[in-house]
Amino acid sequence: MLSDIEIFIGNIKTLRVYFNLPPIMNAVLFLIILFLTFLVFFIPKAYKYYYSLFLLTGAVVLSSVWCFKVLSGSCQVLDIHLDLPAFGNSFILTIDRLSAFFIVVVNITVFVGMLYARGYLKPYYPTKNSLSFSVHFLSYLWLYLSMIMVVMIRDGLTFIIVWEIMALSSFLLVIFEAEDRTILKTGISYLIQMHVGMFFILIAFLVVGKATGQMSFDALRLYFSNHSNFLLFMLFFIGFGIKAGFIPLHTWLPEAHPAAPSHVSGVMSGVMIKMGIYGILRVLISVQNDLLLIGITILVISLISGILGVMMAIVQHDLKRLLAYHSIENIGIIGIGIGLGVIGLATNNSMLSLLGFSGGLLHVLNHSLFKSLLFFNAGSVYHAIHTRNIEEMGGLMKKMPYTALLFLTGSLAICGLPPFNGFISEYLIYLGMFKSLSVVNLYQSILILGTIVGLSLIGGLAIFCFTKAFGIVFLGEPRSEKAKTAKEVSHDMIFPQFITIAFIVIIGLASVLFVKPVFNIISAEFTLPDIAPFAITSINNLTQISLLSGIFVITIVILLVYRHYHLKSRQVSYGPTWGCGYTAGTSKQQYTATSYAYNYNHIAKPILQTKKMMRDIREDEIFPDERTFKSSSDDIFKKLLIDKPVNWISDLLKKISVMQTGQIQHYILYAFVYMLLVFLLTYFNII
Amino acid sequence: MSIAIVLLKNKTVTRIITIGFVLLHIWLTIHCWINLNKTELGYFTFSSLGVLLLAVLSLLTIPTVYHGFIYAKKDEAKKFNIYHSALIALMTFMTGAYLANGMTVLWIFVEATTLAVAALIYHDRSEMALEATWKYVFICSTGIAIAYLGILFLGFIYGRGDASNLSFASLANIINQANPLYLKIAFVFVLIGFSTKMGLFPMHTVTIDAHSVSPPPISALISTTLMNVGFLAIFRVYTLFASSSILPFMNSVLILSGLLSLLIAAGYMLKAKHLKRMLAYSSLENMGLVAIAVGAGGYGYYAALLLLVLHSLTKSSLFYQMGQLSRVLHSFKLDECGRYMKLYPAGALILLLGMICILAIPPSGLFITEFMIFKGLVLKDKWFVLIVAIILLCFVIYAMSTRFLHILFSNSRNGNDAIVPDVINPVESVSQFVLLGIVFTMCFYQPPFLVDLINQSIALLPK
Amino acid sequence: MIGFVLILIAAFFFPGVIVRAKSISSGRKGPGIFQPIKEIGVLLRKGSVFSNTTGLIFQIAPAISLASIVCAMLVIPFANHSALISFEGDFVFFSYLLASGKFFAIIAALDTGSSFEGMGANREAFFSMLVEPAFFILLATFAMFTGCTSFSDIFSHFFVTGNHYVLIYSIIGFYLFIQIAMIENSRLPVDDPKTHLELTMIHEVMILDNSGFDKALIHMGSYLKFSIYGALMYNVIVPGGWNIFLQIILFMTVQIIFATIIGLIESFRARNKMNLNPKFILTISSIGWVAFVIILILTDKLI
Amino acid sequence: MVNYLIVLFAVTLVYFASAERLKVYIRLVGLQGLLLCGIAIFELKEMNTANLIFIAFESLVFKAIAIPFLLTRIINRSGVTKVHHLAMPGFYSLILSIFALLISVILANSLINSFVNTIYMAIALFTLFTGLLLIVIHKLIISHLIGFLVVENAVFLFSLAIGNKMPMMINVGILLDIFVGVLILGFFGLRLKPHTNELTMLKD
Repeated sequence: MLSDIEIFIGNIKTLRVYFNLPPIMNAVLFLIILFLTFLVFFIPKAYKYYYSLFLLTGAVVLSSVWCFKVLSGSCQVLDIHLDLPAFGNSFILTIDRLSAFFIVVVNITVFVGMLYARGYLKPYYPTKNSLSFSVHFLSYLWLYLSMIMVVMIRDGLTFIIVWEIMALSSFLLVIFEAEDRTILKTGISYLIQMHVGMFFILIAFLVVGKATGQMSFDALRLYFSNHSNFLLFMLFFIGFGIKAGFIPLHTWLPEAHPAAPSHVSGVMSGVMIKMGIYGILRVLISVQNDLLLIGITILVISLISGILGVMMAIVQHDLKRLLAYHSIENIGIIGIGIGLGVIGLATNNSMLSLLGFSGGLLHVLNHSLFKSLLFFNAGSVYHAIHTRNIEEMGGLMKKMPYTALLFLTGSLAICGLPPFNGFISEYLIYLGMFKSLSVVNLYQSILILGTIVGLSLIGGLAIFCFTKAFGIVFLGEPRSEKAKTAKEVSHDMIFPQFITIAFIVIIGLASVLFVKPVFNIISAEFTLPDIAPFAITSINNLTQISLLSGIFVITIVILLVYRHYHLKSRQVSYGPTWGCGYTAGTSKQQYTATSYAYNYNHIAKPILQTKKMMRDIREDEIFPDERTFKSSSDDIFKKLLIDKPVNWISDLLKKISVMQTGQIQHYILYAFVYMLLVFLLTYFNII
Repeated sequence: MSIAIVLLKNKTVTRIITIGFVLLHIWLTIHCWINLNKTELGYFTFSSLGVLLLAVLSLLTIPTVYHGFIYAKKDEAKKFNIYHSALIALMTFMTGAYLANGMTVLWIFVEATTLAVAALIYHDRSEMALEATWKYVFICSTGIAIAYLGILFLGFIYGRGDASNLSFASLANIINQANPLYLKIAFVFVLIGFSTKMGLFPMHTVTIDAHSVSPPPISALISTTLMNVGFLAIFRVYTLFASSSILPFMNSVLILSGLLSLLIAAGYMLKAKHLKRMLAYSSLENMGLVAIAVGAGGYGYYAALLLLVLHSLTKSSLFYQMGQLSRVLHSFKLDECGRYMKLYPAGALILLLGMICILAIPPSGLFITEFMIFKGLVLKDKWFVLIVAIILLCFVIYAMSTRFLHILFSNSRNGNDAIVPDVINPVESVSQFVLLGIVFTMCFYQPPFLVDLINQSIALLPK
Repeated sequence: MIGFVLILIAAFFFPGVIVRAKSISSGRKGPGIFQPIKEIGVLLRKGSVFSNTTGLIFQIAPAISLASIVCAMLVIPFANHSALISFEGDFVFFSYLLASGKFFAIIAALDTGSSFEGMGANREAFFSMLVEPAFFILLATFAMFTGCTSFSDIFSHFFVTGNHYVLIYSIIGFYLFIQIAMIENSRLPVDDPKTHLELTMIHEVMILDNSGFDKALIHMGSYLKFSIYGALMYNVIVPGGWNIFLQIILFMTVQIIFATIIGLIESFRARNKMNLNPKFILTISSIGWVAFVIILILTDKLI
Repeated sequence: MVNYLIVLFAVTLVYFASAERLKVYIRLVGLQGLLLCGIAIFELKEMNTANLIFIAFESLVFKAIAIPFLLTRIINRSGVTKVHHLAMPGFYSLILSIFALLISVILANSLINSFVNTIYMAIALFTLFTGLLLIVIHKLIISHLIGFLVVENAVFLFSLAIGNKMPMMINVGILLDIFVGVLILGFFGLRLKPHTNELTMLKD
């Protein structure tokens, strides 16, 4: 494979001559962009979008150039010193292969999202004032910049700062429609949970700093070499996991994504939660012992996230909420890949590591693509009918064919069905597991078989969920007036998504092109011994898959073409759907989302606690009046982990506020009590 | 000078004199800065800490006076003049307190500030103002009396005729052979006494009441520079005793009152209904952090001073903004405020940025200080304090952001759609933007002179 | 190649055999073996009727599902003659390919906007979701047993290990394959294709609205699926490396036996209650786990 | 001689705890002023005369005359005579004051110091506690005022304790006196309605 990669690199090296900036130029350009972003406040309202698009393009191009430099192997690690005369301490942006990969992921989605935003934001121009737009665009730019800086910065304090800037800017993006109190509440709870996560990371870094004297990712290796790895790793894992949305740390995710505007939720769910994955990987690189324990922990948590995530997704009626839960599921899949990789490291099973890590990493890219695509289309649907409730949709495929096709592609990809990209990453993970089944010992084999079952179950559930989503939203008859009058959204919302589609299809059909660099990254970051043979065989398998997928597509085309001419020669007539003799059916008689999930709910009830709201018909009711049926499922983890303790503590705190009685003698009393307290504490040597 | 204002009945003259005073003050600051650590008039030493806080003060004089002009525009000449004379007096006393080199002199100036503040709180002659003033004066003087006892205890351990003004320099020598019990009592008394000024638990209560009635520019001073005065007094004594055996005791006492302050602040903010009171509680929270920082020691000292400076800048700009907000929304009641984003965008931006700053969310400079505090705590293995503080901080953030953002975006519950806001020229908010801008820059870059000043002021303390 | 052809041939008479077995066991003479194929011919000659509700999905779905099945055939080996296309983990591709075919079948059913077909779609999705793990467990155990990860390698190495207990194992494999095939093709006991009531159908109700060419495609698809699973069973129970003609004969016999078994089951037992099906399918997965334990013993991991 | 005065002073304090009528309070305040004046004269013999006279004058004028006078005016204006609205019955306040006495004695005993007369220390602490107690257990503003005046006296006593060492201290204490006497009493005492006890508009 190395030879193949040489060739691969060779092709890129030829390109490289075009982008050869002197290093100082990089820094200067980057800083210029950073400072230009603030001018968005002074641009007239109508041009703000174009201005920020211009800046974004500049940043994307610049960072892509850097990634090219690194991925093409021209330099292993690219250091960019942002030292200004004004700033005493210089920030150093370090781009190694991992960072470069994530930058590529971020660039694609954020750019497409910006293009999509133009159409999406149009209706808001009359109602919102110029300031809110400035804030929105500024936050969007800074979300992007902070994300690429997160993957480039190694120093602990600076990392935390940009990490939090990321959270802050995304928060400002979420509350774009903050006139709605619920959205505002959601945004705030999101901000708080992000802050909590930040505190975890902060403490983890402080522990490292205390032990090694310096706070940075590079110091981790030193720390891990002579301290217990598991605890510190768990600190990091919780901190990053809150961002990534592993169950049970996911509680912010299904709330924030529906609240945000669609281009934002696309970016957030597509790439921002991946920053958590990046952090975990970055920490894992330097972990040295306790590997098996860590790997199993990650694996189990990810399995739970994957299965529960999709299980909860099925019962949602809010389209974007459903997608949000699917993000949890996909994070689970990525986590499974990473966990397997770690287990591979622990058992010197470098093949498992290679396939696991690469599967996870590639799924990061894939998920960013199709999830953003799905969110964009959910946004288009919302634009068309101004509701996110699936039960009010239906028959939209006739009204908005492009959106429907895009959504269909996204669904197929997210279900991991060939010939689309989702399959490739899942295949890599499967392959790793199946190949290592025969070599590992008893317990690991049980673990791995369990994972296989879980992964296949996830696949099945995903299909179940997306047949429901696509079928109920786009097929059948319209279920409400809104859906009847829907119109296809404007082209500037449609076309940007074809960029994403292109990537999805290319990864699906020409997977080798993307898997090779990923293999490269993994083998470079986690120094894996003698993996060349595995890599080569996997590459061959992938070529076979591409071939077979190609055949699949061709067969379909042939069949359809044949069918076309076949039907031409026969007579084709149209009529109503077969109603089993009952011809006066209405659109209400269709299968709804709820009924579609009915028998599933039967077995999933103990986990999901779906609640039904309905009145039964009493016996003495001869002519039953109108009945309504409503079913909802609430997130058990949110109740247990967030609501209950928070309410408890805040009630406790509120009790304190009786102290401000407004009576002087009480105020003096406090001084007394305090003196007494200090006296007692001192007397009993507590302080 | 202030007396002159009282005598003269003319507004414009007052204005001129005030501006003259501001210029004078700035000149004084520069003067002190140039000859650092010199002693003048026997009672004043330009110690680096004093100069640092003095610089903050004279940075704030300009916007304070400016907004004061706007605020008191409609008042008749007498009120106007009293206001400004008291303002000048307050600033002078605070300056004196910053530069005082003896415990007694410091104490005198602190006591004097109470007078000036009382006059200012009472500016609008309402029942509430009267009540607030009464409480403020009463509690403050009680506190000051207690502090005075603390100083007397210092005197006891000292007890010799010469240098009877208890100058820090002369005290520093004999701390070691003193009876630690005396020191402890003295410290506790001083802490409790000056906590009235610093707005720290246990005597935080009156400052908060004062905020809800006093004119916004004055609140800006009360909750920033005046608090610095209180902190300075406590910190001087702390520095004095730091060399003695009771350092751990002092640390734990400070952490205790810091945590209690945080607790109370968090508790109140969850229920706060009055905007300025909420800001007052956030000052309480920040002072609690300062106390914890000093208690943590090590990095904490630096963090404490930096936090003090940045908090002064942020909080004052927020209070100036409150002044403008009251002109737009005609109310500080949270139920009656709303849609500020639409009514006065520039102000809304200030509120947003100010919120980010005061909550120490990066890229606010306060985050750096918070970070250093945690670092200090971790290095000292004070895990319990760390965790409790973090939890409380999260609640503070929740409470404060909820209220601010509702004011910014959502419609008020009682519906303020009817009100007609007077149009404010965004230029009036420039000063606030500048202050917040400074705070944001501090996150990435602290100018060397600042770092030097802080390091000099904590040079005596054990690392 | 040879496997591909054989499966095609088997597909021709497979449904006929089922029908024949059923009719004989119920004391009738029954139609000729090739009757179903003739019916397909009839369908092909006919025109089509489409519902007004349906759209593009409904038109393309049958073709896609058939294509998926045809491509799935490509990875099926015959004894130790490896398949046309064979690579590590090809059975993952196999099952996901079938899944994508099923995906389209389901949304096509939803496209009609009929409540019956929605029901069928739901059940199809639900049951195939449940049966997915069983298939994977079985294949995983194969992979563990042989240390290979592609159909061809697995089946060519299946009997090579001289261990005689392998027979127990191949029987279990055979059984599991039968059950999985039943569910995948929605026959008894999970689903009764000949039921007269839409409410109780699964697969049939999904294709109520298909007619003519599309229906023909769907039928071909299901027949091919049968013979594919038949081929898998053959590979499980018959060692490779015997005489090729003998093997071909054995292959056909296995297919016929499989078909007769289906016919007999359908004539002698009733369909499950619909809400018992999940339990039934999960039992299959659990039997898969039993198989896994057996493998642990066979590979001396569990002493 | 000094000690007798001091003991007398202590007695007044106990009486404070038990007294019910404001008039009594005022008389007590005046009496304390006189006592303090006496103490000052006896204690600070070896100080230079001018300062001594000043202090004596101050304590006489302010503590013994001016403040009681102002208080009387206030009471006449508001017409409250009895200290009702006790937060707790007088009985307990008496007990508390005894406790305060004991505590302060113990504390003073543990604070023996070559510069300070221990009796001073004890009584001064006692005074401080009594003053704070007065503030805490009464609801009436006027009683708060009186309590504060007692705290004042405590401070004065303290400063006398080391007065001959550092007269500066005493002067500062006197400054406090003037400040309080003039500002609190003269301004607020007359402006506020001192018989009101619900100054509780400002609270959460």
